[in-house]
Amino acid sequence: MLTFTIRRLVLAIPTLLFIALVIFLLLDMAPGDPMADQPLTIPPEVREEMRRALGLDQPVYVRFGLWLYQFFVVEPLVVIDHLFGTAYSAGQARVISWQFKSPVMDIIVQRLPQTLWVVGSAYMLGVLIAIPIGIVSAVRQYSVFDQIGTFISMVGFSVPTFFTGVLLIVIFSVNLGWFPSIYDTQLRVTDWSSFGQQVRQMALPVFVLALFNAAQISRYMRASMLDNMTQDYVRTARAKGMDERTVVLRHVLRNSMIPVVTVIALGVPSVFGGAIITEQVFKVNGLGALLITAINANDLPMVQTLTFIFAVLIVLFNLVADVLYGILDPRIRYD
Amino acid sequence: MPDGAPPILEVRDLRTVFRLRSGDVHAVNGVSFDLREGELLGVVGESGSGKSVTMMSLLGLLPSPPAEVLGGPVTFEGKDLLRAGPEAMRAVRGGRIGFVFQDPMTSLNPVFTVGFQIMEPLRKHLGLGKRQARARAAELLALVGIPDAGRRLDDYPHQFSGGMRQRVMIAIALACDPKVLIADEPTTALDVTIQAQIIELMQELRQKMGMAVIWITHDLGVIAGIADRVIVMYGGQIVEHAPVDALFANPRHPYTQALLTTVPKVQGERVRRLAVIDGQPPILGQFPDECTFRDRCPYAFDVCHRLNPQRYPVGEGHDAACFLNDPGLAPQRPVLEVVDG
Amino acid sequence: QSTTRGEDGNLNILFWQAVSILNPYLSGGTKDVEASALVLEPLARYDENATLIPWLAEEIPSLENGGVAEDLTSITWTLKEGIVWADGSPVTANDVVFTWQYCTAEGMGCAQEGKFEGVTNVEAVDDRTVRITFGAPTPFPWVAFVGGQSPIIQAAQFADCLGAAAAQCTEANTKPIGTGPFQVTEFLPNDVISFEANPNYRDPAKPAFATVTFKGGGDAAAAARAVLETGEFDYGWNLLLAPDVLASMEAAGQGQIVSAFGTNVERIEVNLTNPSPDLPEGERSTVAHPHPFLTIPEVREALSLAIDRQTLVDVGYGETGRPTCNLVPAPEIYKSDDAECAAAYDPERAMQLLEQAGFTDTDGDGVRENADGLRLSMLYQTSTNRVRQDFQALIKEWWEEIGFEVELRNVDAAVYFGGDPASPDTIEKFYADVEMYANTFEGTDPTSYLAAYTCDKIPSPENNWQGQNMNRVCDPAYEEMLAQFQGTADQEERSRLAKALNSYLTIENHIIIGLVDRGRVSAHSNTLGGVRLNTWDAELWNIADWHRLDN
Amino acid sequence: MADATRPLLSVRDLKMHFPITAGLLRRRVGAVKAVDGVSFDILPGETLGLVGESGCGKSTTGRAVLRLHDITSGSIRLDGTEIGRMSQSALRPLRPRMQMVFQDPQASLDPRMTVEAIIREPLDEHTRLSARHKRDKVLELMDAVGLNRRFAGRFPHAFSGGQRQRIGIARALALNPRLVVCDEPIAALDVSIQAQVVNLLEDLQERFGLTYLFISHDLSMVRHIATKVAVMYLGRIVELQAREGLYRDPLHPYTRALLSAVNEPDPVAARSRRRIVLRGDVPSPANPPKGCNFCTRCPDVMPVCREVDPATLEVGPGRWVACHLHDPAVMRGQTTRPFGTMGHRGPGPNPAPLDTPARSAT
Amino acid sequence: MTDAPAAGPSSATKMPMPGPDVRLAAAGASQWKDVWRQFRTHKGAVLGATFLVLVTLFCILGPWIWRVDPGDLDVRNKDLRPIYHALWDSGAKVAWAHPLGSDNLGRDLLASLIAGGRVSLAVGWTAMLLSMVIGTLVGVLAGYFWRLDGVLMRFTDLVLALPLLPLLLVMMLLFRDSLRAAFGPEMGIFLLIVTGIGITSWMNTARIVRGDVLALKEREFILAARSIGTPARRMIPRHILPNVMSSIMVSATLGLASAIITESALSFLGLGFPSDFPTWGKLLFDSTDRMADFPERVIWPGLAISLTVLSVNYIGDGLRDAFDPRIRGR
Ligand SMILES: Nc1ncnc2c1ncn2[C@@H]1O[C@H](COP(=O)(O)OP(=O)(O)OP(=O)(O)O)[C@@H](O)[C@H]1O
Ligand SMILES: Nc1ncnc2c1ncn2[C@@H]1O[C@H](COP(=O)(O)OP(=O)(O)OP(=O)(O)O)[C@@H](O)[C@H]1O
Ligand SMILES: [Mg+2]
Ligand SMILES: [Mg+2]
Repeated sequence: MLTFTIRRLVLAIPTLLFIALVIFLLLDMAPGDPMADQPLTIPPEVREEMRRALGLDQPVYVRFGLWLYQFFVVEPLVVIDHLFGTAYSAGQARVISWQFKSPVMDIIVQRLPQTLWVVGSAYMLGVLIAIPIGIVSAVRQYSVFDQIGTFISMVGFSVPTFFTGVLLIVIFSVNLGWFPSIYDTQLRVTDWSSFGQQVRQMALPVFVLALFNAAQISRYMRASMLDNMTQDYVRTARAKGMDERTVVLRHVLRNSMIPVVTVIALGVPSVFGGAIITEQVFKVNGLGALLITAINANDLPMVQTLTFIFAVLIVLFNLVADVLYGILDPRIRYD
Repeated sequence: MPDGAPPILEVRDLRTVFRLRSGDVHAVNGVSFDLREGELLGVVGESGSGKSVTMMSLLGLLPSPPAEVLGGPVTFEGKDLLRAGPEAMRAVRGGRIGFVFQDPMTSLNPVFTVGFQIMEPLRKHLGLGKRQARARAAELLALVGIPDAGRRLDDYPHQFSGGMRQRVMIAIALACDPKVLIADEPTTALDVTIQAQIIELMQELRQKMGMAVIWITHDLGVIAGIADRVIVMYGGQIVEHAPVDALFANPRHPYTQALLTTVPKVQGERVRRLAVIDGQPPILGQFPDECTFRDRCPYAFDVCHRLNPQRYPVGEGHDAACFLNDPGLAPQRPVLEVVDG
Repeated sequence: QSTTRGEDGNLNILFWQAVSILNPYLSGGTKDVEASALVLEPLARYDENATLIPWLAEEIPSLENGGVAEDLTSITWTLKEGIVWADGSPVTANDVVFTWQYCTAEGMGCAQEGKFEGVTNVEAVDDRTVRITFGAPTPFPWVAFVGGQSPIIQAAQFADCLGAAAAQCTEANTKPIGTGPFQVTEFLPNDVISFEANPNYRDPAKPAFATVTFKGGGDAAAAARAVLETGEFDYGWNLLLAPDVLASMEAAGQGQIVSAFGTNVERIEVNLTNPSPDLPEGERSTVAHPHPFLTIPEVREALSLAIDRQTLVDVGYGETGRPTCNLVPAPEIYKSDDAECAAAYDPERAMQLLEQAGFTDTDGDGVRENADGLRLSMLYQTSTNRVRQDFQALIKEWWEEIGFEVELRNVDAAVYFGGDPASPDTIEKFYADVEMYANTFEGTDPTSYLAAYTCDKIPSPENNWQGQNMNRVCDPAYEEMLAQFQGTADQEERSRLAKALNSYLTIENHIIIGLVDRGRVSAHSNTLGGVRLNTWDAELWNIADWHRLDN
Repeated sequence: MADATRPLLSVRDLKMHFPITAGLLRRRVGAVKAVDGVSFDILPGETLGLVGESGCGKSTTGRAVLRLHDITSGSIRLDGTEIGRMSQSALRPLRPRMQMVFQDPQASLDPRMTVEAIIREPLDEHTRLSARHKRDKVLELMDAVGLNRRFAGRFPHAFSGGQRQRIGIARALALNPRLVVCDEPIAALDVSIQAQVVNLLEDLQERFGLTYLFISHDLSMVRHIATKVAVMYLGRIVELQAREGLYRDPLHPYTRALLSAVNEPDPVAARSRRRIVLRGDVPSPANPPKGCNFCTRCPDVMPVCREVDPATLEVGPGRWVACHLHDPAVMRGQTTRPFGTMGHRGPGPNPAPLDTPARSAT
Repeated sequence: MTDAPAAGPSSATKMPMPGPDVRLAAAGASQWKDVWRQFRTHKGAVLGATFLVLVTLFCILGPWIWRVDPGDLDVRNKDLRPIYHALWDSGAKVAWAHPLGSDNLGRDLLASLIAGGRVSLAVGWTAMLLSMVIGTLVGVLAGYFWRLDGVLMRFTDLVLALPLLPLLLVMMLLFRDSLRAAFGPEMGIFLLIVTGIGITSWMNTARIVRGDVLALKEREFILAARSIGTPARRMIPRHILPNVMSSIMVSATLGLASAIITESALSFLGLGFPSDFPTWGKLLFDSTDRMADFPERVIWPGLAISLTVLSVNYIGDGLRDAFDPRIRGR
């Protein structure tokens, strides 16, 4: 298992470098210019000057090389410096965002908490809702519960979040005034009341996203349960005199979770990708909002870094899914 | 031979229907038999004849829906199993009656250790603690002949060979000292040499523990070696029932006879050409009102197409469901030749 | 009115375009300039009536008080007495000089370089006096260090940030030390900025608020909702929403809408050159190929006449917009009389004009063509924005009624206004027949605005598509008039010439078809007092005076 | 038909090892020796039965002979042509001469193709007949295997197991092959159906002069159909004899164990019979024991068995066995009598011309 | 050859065999008929299919029945409420000319729904087909040729990591003018969007198909075809593709749904179709601001999207059951 993991990690390096290159070229080709949000009154010469200041006059390969160096050498050094108080990175230029004129990594680190809080807990909540729903729908296949569950999850899947989000705001923030419509990223949870506030402000976005996630995962769960319910070992468990609870919740569930857990793992990178639309609707300003504003502002270093981190996570969680499969399923042994 | 022993399991007129969207399937149609203490009852019949469904109906192991078990009673230790509550039924399953299934590869849960799977019924039925259960599980594994049993408790099923997995299945079935063991084709999936090991093991265990066994198979050879009495099933019905010697020496149902001739032998004269039973076994959309074997039967005559034969007694503990054995109809029909087994 | 600093607690401001930096020299973006107004201040500002008022300076220099040299080549400012930075150190003339050096340093890419155009030197005469020297006589010298775009920064803080190093000074760029009523405590780019009252602010009674939370993100509708409907925020900026939507939100009773008119005009620009994709790349939309029919004045006039500007206002802006034909809608002294043009919605006349120009619908497909078979078919582009798309739909309908064929295109704003020479979709490339956007000029002086319509400012492959003469106007008569305008200091004459220049482009020739004079719209909660919406400078210019009502 | 004494198929020292890779660089760390040095001949018109336990390499041998695997080493001569090293494309024209019938009649038929399309596929690949001709040929083949012509348009799932196996046989016969490898063609069928299929195979052999390599683990069925029988154990052929000899006088201890384990449907005989029950399981072909492959389970194991790999010797005309017990050279050096439990069953005359000294000592 | 046809007429009459093993069922029953028969027993699927057919017909035939141009601005009749609104609010501004009401520019909602449905469904179908084609191609090649497996699966990772928005922008930049010249403005942008959605949504299908092909390769009938000498170029269309069809169909139904949703998300992000080119997603998005005052403007397009996705999902369920021999007949 260990060698398998290491092997996959080693193989991932060239893949990721290639991905980085492709993303870079793609972004470079993309139309638009970091000057877009500057007022039209700025004279052309000034614009040209500003472009030069961003290094846009350099050829592509120089810029890509620089980015690679900064991302893989300078940024890790900064982390080391930060942890151990050393000064290896002193004087080295970091990856600087064009719109913020400050290091991309610092901003990403700043944004990470709210994304993890909102999108992450929505994902977890989605999973927590989805699994019991999937189990019950499978155990009572074609029952009323199953049909209603299917219906709700499909509606959750099919209604765009820009609509559900606004709908919830209109109902719960405007009319009922129960929850805030704007997320306060500066809220620090220090005591029960601030915790309550945090829960309240997370309630709406988390609900919108959780509905969406739960819809998908519960379908997987149901299918997986149905697959396993007809297996021979279930009959064995019954023949041993186990009660239905034990049969379903121990024997079937354990096996059904194997593919579902990998599906869940494969979905984790999307948590870090943030939820572009939901974040925008509730002004959570997490990584999704960061990415979309960076794209709109043509902030190439930011977009490049974010997408590349996303790619790393995708490759990584592909691996995690495989490893989890190996751990959960004793039959699979890599190497 | 436990000939006169009292029956511990009595099955009367058992019927099982699968109610499917595409229509009903009558898998078991009025099966009656009994099992005496300590005996080994062999059940033979070709695929789809209802052997497994019969046994699983007894213990309520069929998925319902679609399965519906009718008829009865099924008396075990004085209780009617078909009418017992779910709790009582669970106490019987695995506790008083053990079950071994055909396919050792899929019948064990792949994600739990073998030890855990053996300990489960021990803790449930005997209320053993973790330590005791583990000790007993190791004993059981050793009993079924797995070397180094204590250590192998922590292995997963896939780390065992097919034969060993079947031994584990047997260990699970025997865990709570059941009165009855139902073995549903326990050796069919195994190689001949391993099959021999399992058969030997079962005989040994039966002697040691003295339980009654129902052994389902489609291999007449296996039956010949181990059974005391034999039931032959066809189309969800018992077509012949006899002590083992009588069955092989004097089969009284055309199906049994044919079955005995289709199998080539490793000893004796090599037949130039194998005898065949033409056609296919039936799948019944309704309760059969006529003989289910009539389309493949070389002796079929008009009555066979009208009526479903009852089981005619033809000898001591020997009966066969064929009109050829009805003395009343005898004059009208061709003489039933007794084929030499 | 409050009398004690900080007694009104916290102020919540919502900018749906989030602030990314607090240094106007590194970003000309309105949102960034607005936010820095809380911290950084210029020498002088315009008030809501477009009057220049001294801010950090003692008084406005003028010819009369001798602050402006007779030959119009220099201007001398004097700082107010005793002004200190938020860290307590005094503001000196050196800071002003440094600000100039900072913006004009090599490799800096200063966004406000235009403010210092023509400035040859800035020098400290003494601790409180600075003199700005121009290379040529400058009739309107109140540009540098005037208004929110060119505030004074602290030399000490930015000393190491000159030139290429500017972008690396994260701390200075996000937490500048200023003279304004507030100072930054926390800066999360594109998300939230926290301010607290500047303890060293020159007016001890101000600001009334102890802290400000400056939140960004979302869209205009959400911002309006948060101020007008849920009351979570005190101030929402730039609420570009359909009037009926705004009105129904305001009905919730939590807040009120404020609006004011400035120089922002939503207009249609007519391409005088041929954008046809059949032309080879490099020749599309260049003066080498005049437009087949938009060069005909009747056609352009017909386009203008077919537009019902009042309906546009009703649909898109309501109270916050008014019909206009002008390019320069304000201030009053420079504004041509466009009342007739703006009210003229006359499709009949438009059709007549087209007939006159020889365009009739001969083949009955609803589209006019002339004798040469030239069809009046146009591509009409604008940026992606809901109101603009509504306008497109309406105008398309009107134009099609008089016999044009119109294809619509909307381009992502980042691309449309991006100016990327590689992209075919920028306003400069103008690969369409007509395009719509809004533009404004800063301050009150339209000189450089009107100066854009000269031959040398035509974007073309030669100048890498830079330049603001989108229409490709190239008329010696116009340029002559412009030169006159630029050389005159006499107010009467300037006014006359500015109107003539404006009319030439709009009312007379319909090269620029003005649509709506767009007011700025913001909203504040009913409990917030002191808001005076200013379109001539930063909206938050007088935030030191804002206070809580009825607490 | 060619010379009846020249083998149609001649296999020499066939090896088929599946590599096991491991480690960071996927280096090859070992091999599953599925087939490890197998030699046999099949004469035209003959049926060679190949028996052995699950996993001993029967199927792999069958597939390797048809070059469905790229073999590790050895020689395969079909009708005098060496095909062991041929490329797949060069092999294509030879494919019509050798065909295969598979174990699982369900799995070996494409569920999405009609019977006609299935039987026609070989014709499509190798002939240029017109559509009409092909259809005629398909219907003829269906007649030959006893399928009703009306069923040509049906899909496999609409047939019973026996009928499906007939479809598979018809497909194999479509190109008039000389050699047919039958890989457990009856294992998945019900007893009552098995006989039908075996009879059919026999009839077809007679009619078309086919040569069979008949793979099975059912010793009684092999006895019925095969003329020669090879017994495999862990990738090796341990014994190869004509049918009569093998069943009357099995030479290898493993063969004897196999035969004794067959359940005869005769309760009287069963009670008196003494089974040789082998202990333990078949070792993994990835890690075969040192010496004789069977030494871990052999009831007659000798010390030499754990050291030396026995050679395959012809102990009588057409009687080949790989066992030290039958190797005079080994037995001469043997001091203790090796035949522990085995004893010489029955007085049956040993047809081997040279009896081993060990045997004569009994 | 003695094996009489099992489904001889005599046995068929007396033993109707409707069991799970339909092997003996009516003569000539093809597999597709069988799937169809099975599909019919799934109530949800039939309902879904009916709805989908109706919606499709509504969108295709709608413009001939409801002859109002969705682009027509009728500013005097703007902000009309739907007719049914008059039932409880007699003061409501309604008109029979606009049965579902009109928007703030006076465009007819019913006509917009029809036109939007045409685009949304067309986007859904085409993007789904494209993504199925790519996904199947990659999946089959990766599964069948192990040499390609590594490369193609890494390629899949690459595409997974690609951000859709910049990709669409690049595509617009590179191809818009040539497409516009070749297909006209609306078709051109349609093709671009469809391609954009298609090429960023095939990865799941590819993974599933690859898994199926890997399993399929182990099946004996593939071996049988190889023993006949069938080369790969015929093996794939003849044996592999038909057998992965059921997985493809199931992921196709999901693909259709998510393509419709992606298109609506693009509207939200300001990419997508020109403004005078309604789609359900855009109608929904454009009306969110006014949803409190004019709920019908969000309810109708929202319902259209949801019900379409829901019905497509039920069809997928039905197809999966129908293709799965284990569930057949249950
Ligand atoms: N879950 C089920 N649903 C529907 N029909 C079933 C089910 N289980 C069994 N049957 C049907 O019941 C009949 C009897 O099946 P059963 O499994 O008892 O046969 P068997 O004699 O055990 O055969 P085998 O030797 O193959 O195990 C068959 O026709 C089968 O198709
Ligand atoms: N493609 C392969 N890769 C690796 N190992 C293989 C492969 N095919 C077969 N083997 C291994 O080779 C050995 C022989 O397999 P084979 O299928 O030939 O046995 P068999 O005698 O036909 O068994 P059965 O009776 O179960 O069909 C087994 O251990 C098997 O696991
Ligand atoms: Mg069974
Ligand atoms: Mg095999």
